[in-house]
Amino acid sequence: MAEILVKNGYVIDPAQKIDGDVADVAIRDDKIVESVSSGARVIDARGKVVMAGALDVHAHVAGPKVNVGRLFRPEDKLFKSPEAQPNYRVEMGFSVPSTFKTGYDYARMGYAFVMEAAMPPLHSPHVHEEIHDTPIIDQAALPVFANNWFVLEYLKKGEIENSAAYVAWLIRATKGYGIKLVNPGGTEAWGWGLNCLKLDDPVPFFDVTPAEIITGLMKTNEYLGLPHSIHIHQNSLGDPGNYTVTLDSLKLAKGMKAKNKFGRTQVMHSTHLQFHSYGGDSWANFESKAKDVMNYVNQQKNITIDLGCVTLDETTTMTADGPFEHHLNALNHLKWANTDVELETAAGVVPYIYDKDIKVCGIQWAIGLELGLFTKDCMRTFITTDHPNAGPFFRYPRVIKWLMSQKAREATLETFKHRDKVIDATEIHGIDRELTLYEIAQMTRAGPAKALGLAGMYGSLAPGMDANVAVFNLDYKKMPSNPEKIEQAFQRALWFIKSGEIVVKDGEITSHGNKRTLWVNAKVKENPQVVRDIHEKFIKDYTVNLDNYPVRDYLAPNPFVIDVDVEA
Amino acid sequence: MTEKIVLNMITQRSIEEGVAMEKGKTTPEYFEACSVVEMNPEDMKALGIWRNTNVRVTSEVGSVIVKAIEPTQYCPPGLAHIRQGVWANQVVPPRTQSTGVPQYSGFPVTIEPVPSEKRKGALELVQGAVGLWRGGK
Amino acid sequence: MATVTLTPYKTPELFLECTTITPDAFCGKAPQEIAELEVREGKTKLRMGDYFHVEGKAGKTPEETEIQILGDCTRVKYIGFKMTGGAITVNGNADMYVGGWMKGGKIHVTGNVHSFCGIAMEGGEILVDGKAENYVGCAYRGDWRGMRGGTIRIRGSAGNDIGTFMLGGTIIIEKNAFIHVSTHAEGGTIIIKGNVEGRVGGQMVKGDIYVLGEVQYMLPGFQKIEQVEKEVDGAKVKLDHYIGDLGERHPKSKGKEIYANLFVRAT
Amino acid sequence: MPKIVTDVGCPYCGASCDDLEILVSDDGKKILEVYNACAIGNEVFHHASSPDRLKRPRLRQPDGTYQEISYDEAVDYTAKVLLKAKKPLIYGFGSTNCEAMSAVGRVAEKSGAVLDNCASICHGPSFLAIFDNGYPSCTLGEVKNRADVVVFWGCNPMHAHPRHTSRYSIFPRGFFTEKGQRQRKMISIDPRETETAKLADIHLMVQQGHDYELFDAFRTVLRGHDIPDEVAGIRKEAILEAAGIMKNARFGMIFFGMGCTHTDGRNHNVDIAISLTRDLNTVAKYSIMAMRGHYNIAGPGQVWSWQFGFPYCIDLTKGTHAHMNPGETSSIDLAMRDEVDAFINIGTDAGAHFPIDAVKHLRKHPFITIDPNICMASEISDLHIPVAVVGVEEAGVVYRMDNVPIQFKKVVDPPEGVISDEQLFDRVYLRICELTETEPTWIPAKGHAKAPVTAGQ
Repeated sequence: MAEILVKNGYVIDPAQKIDGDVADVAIRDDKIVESVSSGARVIDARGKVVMAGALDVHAHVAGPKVNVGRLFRPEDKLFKSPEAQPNYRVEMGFSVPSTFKTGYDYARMGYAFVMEAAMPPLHSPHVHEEIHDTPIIDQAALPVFANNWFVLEYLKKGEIENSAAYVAWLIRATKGYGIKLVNPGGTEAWGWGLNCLKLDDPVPFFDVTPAEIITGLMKTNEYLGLPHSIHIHQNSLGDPGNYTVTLDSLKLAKGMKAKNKFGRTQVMHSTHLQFHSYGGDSWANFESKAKDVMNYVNQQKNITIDLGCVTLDETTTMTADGPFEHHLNALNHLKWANTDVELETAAGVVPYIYDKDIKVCGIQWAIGLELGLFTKDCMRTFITTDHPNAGPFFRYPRVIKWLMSQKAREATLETFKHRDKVIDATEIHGIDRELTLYEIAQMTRAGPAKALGLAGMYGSLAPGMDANVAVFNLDYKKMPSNPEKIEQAFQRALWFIKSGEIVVKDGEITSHGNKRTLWVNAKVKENPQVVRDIHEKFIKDYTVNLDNYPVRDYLAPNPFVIDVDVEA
Repeated sequence: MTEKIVLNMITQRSIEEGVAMEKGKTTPEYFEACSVVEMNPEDMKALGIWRNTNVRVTSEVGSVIVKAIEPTQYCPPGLAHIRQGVWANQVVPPRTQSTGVPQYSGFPVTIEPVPSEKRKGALELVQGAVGLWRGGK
Repeated sequence: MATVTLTPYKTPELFLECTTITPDAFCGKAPQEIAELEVREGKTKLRMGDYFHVEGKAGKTPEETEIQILGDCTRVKYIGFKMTGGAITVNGNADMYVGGWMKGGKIHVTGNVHSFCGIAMEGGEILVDGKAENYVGCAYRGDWRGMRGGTIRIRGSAGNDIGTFMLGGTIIIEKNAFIHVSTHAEGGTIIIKGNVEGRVGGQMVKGDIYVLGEVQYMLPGFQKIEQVEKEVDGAKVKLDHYIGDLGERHPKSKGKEIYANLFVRAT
Repeated sequence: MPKIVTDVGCPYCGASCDDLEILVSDDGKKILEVYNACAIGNEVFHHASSPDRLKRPRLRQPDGTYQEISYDEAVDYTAKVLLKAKKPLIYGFGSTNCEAMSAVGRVAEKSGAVLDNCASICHGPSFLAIFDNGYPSCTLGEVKNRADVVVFWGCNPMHAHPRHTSRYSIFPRGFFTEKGQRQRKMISIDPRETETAKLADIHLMVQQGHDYELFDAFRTVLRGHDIPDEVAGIRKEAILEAAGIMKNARFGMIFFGMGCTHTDGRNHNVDIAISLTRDLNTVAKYSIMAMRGHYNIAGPGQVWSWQFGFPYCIDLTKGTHAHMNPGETSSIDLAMRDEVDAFINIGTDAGAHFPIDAVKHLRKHPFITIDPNICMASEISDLHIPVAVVGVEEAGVVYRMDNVPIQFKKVVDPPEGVISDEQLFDRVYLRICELTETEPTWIPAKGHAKAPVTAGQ
């Protein structure tokens, strides 16, 4: 029995409405408890901030397209990889780090859980192989559905029960977590080099619209009562003027009620909203529509969002939105990888430089932060960079710095070549809101835990929760006047205890910890038609046999399975 | 009759080689599948040989004795093909153009008839090259 | 300028990786300190002094420091790695990455160099009296930002991939080159004084190539537009002017496409 | 009663067919029949159950003969060779599972080795091209279901990937291609009239070594410019005709092979093929794919990319980070330059497939072969360690040529006492830790699945 007592820190735990109280956090084995014996190991957190382990609701960290990003960018490694810690694995890569660096860097920032945001079902064994090789952090993965032939056919006919039976089967088969939508219908259209940019653009051949796919999968999700809601990357990503499409999609959630036993209240999670909050009709008059979008998000309580903040780095974009990457490639002419996945999805990968001297990049930077600063509910607004699309995940501390400090935002604005144009096209310059540590903890801990249906284990320091505790070098009573200190503090935790084990001390990795793979075991009543459809499609259209398709148990050797049963 | 002919050599896969390789590299099947050079009948004529004549193939790095056969897949005049494997690699230049890959295809070779010489076995060639060949088993 | 001499006294069993043979690493150091600089042979860490006698005096800054290597460096990699100023002379051959990622200063190799000479170079001068292997003035694998500035002059011949992904600067090969000159280039100038087998300017977007000998196989994407007379490396020559690669994308300026230029000695 | 094992993966070529059916003897030890496989795949299974399989490692004696030793002794020998060398090279991996590739990553990192795979002498240039230009590709099912134009450039699947054309690329009927072959136009570009070329609607017999010029001609034509009357031995009219077919595709596919990567220009032949694919995507949907040779040669490219960021030619001698630059850190270059001082050959046969000069250079130093069978490399090694045959006696994940992971099954047990590649590398790793007196660092290993627990809600 291992006991740890994190003593006298400033505890920030929005789930318990604790904001900076000096308190102890007691740990026994892998759980937080009321108290521990006098023999417990004591960690002195006096004058430091103590938070629960953080959750990343959306990052591309494992799987085929992430690995394409690694494979095809040797230059992302050259002179850009840190030296390995002695006796730990080498840590290669900048914008698309190796699995080891991914696990280590998240742990160094005090993250306990990361959601892989897009798992192509056919490639799910690959995703799990990578998750296996990512140390320390708990992970889950969202299989993609919005361009899947089964789903398109069921939803075209409005067959929610069949859709649910298929979705449940696929989540089980892939050891997945929930329902991801990427460019609904548009990615299937990309199979022919086309796209669906509006919600009523019919998908070629399948004759179903993005709006029908979104609504149908939302109903499917609530029919199944999954821990997470649908998680959507909307149509028309990255296009000037796309905020109207964004609002139209968000409105599809109107009146929908969350039905689940996990305490989740949203029915739609709209991801990397920065890429979907664009005004103007060309790059020339490109402008922020963050305010319009957030006004809507603020009033409609059954949606959650994450930011997708641009960090002004050279990075690698990657998405199941195949046509978008093709389009991006036509703009920057850098190398372009694409993988269309039979019957299911696609993916594109293109390097991208968010250059502070380019006006559009500056505006994108502002939009991401504006979304966070215009929010009225930090429990529904989460910090992401859509890693690595708008920037690498290890820039979260920098994003936090910008959100917490107007001074830091202004200092960055000052470095822009087109500062004035960026100011004209955005509202960032006038915003004096500075988020508090409490709000940051909502956006990175309590909020995402609730949205993922995991508030019973993560995101809080209440007794009974998983023992994920981070100590940061920040004095709650005397926050540093230099915003850089905020970034430094969140970059490297003083201590991070993951599942009861000390995995980080003074910002360095001290253990490979105990990692877990979370997946949802969704069960529905046997549906003979869907069973028949699955068999038939595997015989006729797939190139892999059905028997070899589901992820075998040994590939996820540390499972944490969440059972979901749909009563007949 | 010319004594020698210069051809452009490629070494590629073939199903005969694949099947024989999986049987084993010390089998007679592998020997027969891979110790051959395929060349256009016109080139054979120019060299003054009939098919199934042993020839010595010499490149910038070495030579090997193989049997000249008529191509199982059409090979234009000027081009010769030894199926990938032990015999081909006696003459493949290891230069890589700094890419890592040897010049497996597209290198000049000289071919001359040696009807009375025997082809060597795979083991003899490879073990012989590193001083381990102890004569037949 | 203060001069440090390195005299190799031992041949490494494998290859030495000497990223520290630069005026930047030497400046401000006494010979004993220079002898302590780390070099690598495979996974073993060694001292500079384990392979070289170090004598003389380094300057205070890289610019004031000259390195004379009195002997052969056939098995020494990375001479002049990332150097920003000063000078290096190798009296003999040098292995891979001579002047790699170099920003300034001068390197003179009296013998031959192996591949990747001047890789991703940004400035300075490299002079090789002998020949070069492949990838002179190229980009690192996967990088679209190749050589950006400076000058490389190879008095002998060179192999394939000269100036791949070149963006700026000048490469002069005084004898023949093999294949792939300025592939993917978007700038810079390459002068080949001898012959080239082929693949000159393939996938090239912008930039200039001069071939004063013959191109054995012209790419179909290059079209002759005129004959011109130009001064090339100090000599006036009559040249056929081709534009290309017409198969590749090209930027537009004032509605007109800007092509890469290939000048070949007029026959 | 003999039993049939279904949905078995074929451990031969990059088509990685997973629909084989194997008839196994009563006792589950012998393979009796192999169904659905091509001639080569058939041979792989039968060879695996041949009675002359080696069961113990063999160490070469001073007199040149081999003597059997225990696995423990072999593990110790291998660990010591790796530790003693200044720059050991571990090469191969065309024919093993990803579990072994992951296990060797740990060994190579710990021992400071160079890690390379068969792509180094095969599709390595394709990686170089992908680094430079990307890879617009797709899974093979996309070809089966959508492709109406298929180009085979410098590859000959009828010989190298015998079931490729029937499962994926020419003959199969798919969702949007109900008429199968009749709905597809096929173009072959090859200096020989191969069996594949014979199947094609158009065969362009390109002058060997001049593919780059022909690609450039296609690109030039597609941008509306004129080309010379003949390029690379092909008449302009034939080029225009083929370009017209390519342009009129709804879904076009370009497969390429060693014909591109083994000759002059290497990577740039593939590089410009990728450029052509990008161009064609402005007028139709196009994908391109390397015809990878072995059933899991795409595997190390995947596993090592997520572990080290590079697919091959990975120099781990620095200990603190990995370095890759083919031409320098590639096996053949390392061998020819005498830049390595120990060699481990695993899951391939460098003895047969390296140019003989490279073999001679490598043989100057300790030389170890890990392979189920007797091969050329095993017969010149200092140590030969036999292992289980993956896909027959050992399950595991493999990556098909389109990078789709396939979970291969085990069909029969290996000969008694014979261990898997993964087990071998894990034992070598532990031995290295013992010898260096360091703690092993594991990430919870596969195969130790705990019983699922349920969220307490």
